[in-house]
Amino acid sequence: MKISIQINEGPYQHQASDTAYQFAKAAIAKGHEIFRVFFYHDGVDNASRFTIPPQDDRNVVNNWASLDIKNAEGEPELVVCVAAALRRGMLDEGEAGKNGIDGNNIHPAFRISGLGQLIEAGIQSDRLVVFGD
Amino acid sequence: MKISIQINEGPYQHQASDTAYQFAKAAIAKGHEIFRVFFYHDGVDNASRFTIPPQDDRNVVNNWASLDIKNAEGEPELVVCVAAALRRGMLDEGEAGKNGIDGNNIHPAFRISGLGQLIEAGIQSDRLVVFGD
Amino acid sequence: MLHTVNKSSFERNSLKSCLNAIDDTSVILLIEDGVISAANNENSSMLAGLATEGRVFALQEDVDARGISSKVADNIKLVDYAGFVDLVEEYGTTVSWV
Amino acid sequence: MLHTVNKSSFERNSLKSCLNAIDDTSVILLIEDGVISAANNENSSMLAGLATEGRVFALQEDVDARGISSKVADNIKLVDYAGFVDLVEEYGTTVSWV
Amino acid sequence: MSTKKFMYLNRRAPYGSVYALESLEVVLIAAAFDQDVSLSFIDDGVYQLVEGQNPEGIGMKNFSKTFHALGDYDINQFYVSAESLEERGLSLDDLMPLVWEDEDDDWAEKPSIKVVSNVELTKILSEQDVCLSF
Amino acid sequence: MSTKKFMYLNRRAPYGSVYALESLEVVLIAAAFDQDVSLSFIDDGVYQLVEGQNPEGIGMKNFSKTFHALGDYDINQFYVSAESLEERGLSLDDLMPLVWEDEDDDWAEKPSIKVVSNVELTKILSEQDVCLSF
Repeated sequence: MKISIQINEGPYQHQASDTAYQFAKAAIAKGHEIFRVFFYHDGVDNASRFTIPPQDDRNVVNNWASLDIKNAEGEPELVVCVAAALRRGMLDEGEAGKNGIDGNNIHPAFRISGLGQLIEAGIQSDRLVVFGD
Repeated sequence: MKISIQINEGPYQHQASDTAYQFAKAAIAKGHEIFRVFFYHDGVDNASRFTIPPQDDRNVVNNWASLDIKNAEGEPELVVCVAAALRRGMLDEGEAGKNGIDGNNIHPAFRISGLGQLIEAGIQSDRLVVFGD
Repeated sequence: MLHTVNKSSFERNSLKSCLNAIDDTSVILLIEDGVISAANNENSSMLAGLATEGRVFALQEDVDARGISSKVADNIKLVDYAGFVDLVEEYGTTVSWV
Repeated sequence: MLHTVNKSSFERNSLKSCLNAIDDTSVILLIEDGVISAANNENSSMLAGLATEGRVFALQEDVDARGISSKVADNIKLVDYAGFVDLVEEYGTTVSWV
Repeated sequence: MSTKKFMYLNRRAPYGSVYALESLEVVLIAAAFDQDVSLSFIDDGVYQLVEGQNPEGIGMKNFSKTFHALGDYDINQFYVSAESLEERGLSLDDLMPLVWEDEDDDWAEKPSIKVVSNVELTKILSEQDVCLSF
Repeated sequence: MSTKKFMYLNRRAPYGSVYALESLEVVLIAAAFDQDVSLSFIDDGVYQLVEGQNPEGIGMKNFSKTFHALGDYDINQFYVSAESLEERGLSLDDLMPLVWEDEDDDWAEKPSIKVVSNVELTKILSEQDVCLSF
């Protein structure tokens, strides 16, 4: 089955991202395909390569990266909503350049794109599951 | 009166930071002193210099910076909790260097420090007001 | 004491919890989505007694934002941000029911 | 349909809202703080009917995290993350009461 | 692409959190995808449609006006919970008069908002292929 | 520095959100400041003290064990709402047996947790100088 996931909250503050990760891992283990994980609202903060959790705690960002969710073209299907990301200070190189910011913080296992990717995930997938607060 | 503020949520997702800003502005206008604003939990995300809101929306980070809240030594008293910040990908130059990250995102109107600064704010201020979700 | 409540009493239990912990000399200020509890509705009885005693305030700006200024129950006092600051000064320790 | 509820019925209205919108063939899965509603407590009656029909599930890992496995009401079925995936597959559209 | 039934489930008041605004941003994009789009407003979500919102004092923009534009994009199925309105002392008269023009009926202007009971909402929800929660 | 009465108000269940953990992190720091520290646990906050928490399956660490260390730092005023416990089908027996040693009583081991009524909690709260909400 093709499953997509929407995540509405950032790492650590709420359990949403942790639960979604455990769910995605279990789905993959059962042979399902994770078509796309779409990070919306504060969920965009799950894509920060600056994240440094305490050594005895889980690393939510690396957990997602470790699932290695990509499409047939090899692009990451961990997709961060661009509108939500910009207002929350999540930038890739392209957006940083366009906006004259010296720096960027999106982890390379993720990519920034538009809200259409969420709708498309709903259309293309057999199931869409939302995790939030 | 000396007033300190604790902010538990990031910008845009929840109204907490907006309300705290309006409250702080009103307090200053009435002649009170804002001793310290302490950003905790997701509140640390209010300090990102990467934040790019839509042009017709408020800029929560710049709003805080515009209040120019400093102590007698000229240091910012917009204080970001270091423990909360690191696990959420908020870094100043020092923390980035210590952790081998090439980049940082703390706005210069803010500074990173420890939780003791929150307790100290409670001790030194006449009032401590908490804004959260 | 000043108790602030920033969530709707329909969505969360924070107003109820605040009412369990408020003493005879303290007041409540409704802010953010908390102002929904200032409107006349099925939950109005929760605050009616304290409102009659003049101990319930609501933030005007948040009431206006939500378009419910014509619905605010009698006896609930509206304050602006400056009034919020005055309440913090006047009533001592602030307890936030976040 | 599969309805997921991730908040305590003491804190939020999401379980109540879910129960207002569930049809005769759908099931509920309690996750995260939602598992608090799986324990025997003053709110147990909210789910008792559906649980008797075998239509209420709770995520074992979240129950264990909160130390309430001995408190879970009879007739509530425990599933692990793999079981969560199976429920999503079996019951069609998922509605999340976040 | 196939056509699916998409439900946008809105349960939160506007301004206190961003969910209402960012839900609307998705709906605007959804208009381009030629799917069958419904919006439901239950619990405090009904406040998103209240007329006369003025968030100037809290420093935010009044995004509620955008709801008026959705009719032009064939997004005209707004289901509002009757019980949620009643509990909150609100009625249809308190909501924005959202309309759309029916191409198949000589462009007659018709209301987009339907106040429905929880029983009706349950039925509508059960027919959806995808439900996005905000 | 002067001594003030600090109340840490805990109303959320652990693990579903970070508030419980990050509240505990503040309390640990507070121990160094020689203030009068109380903790209250009301509503779902009482679950923070339940014995036998095991978050291994959700991929988190069991921070509840840290509560045992607080007695050594003279943080021993844990007020738990009796009504909140009862509503949730819980009693003192379900909570971790937190203790401290009383220097003034030949280091006798005493319980840190006091189950109190909402009326008592109201009085304790009214005596505080600073209240930090989590």
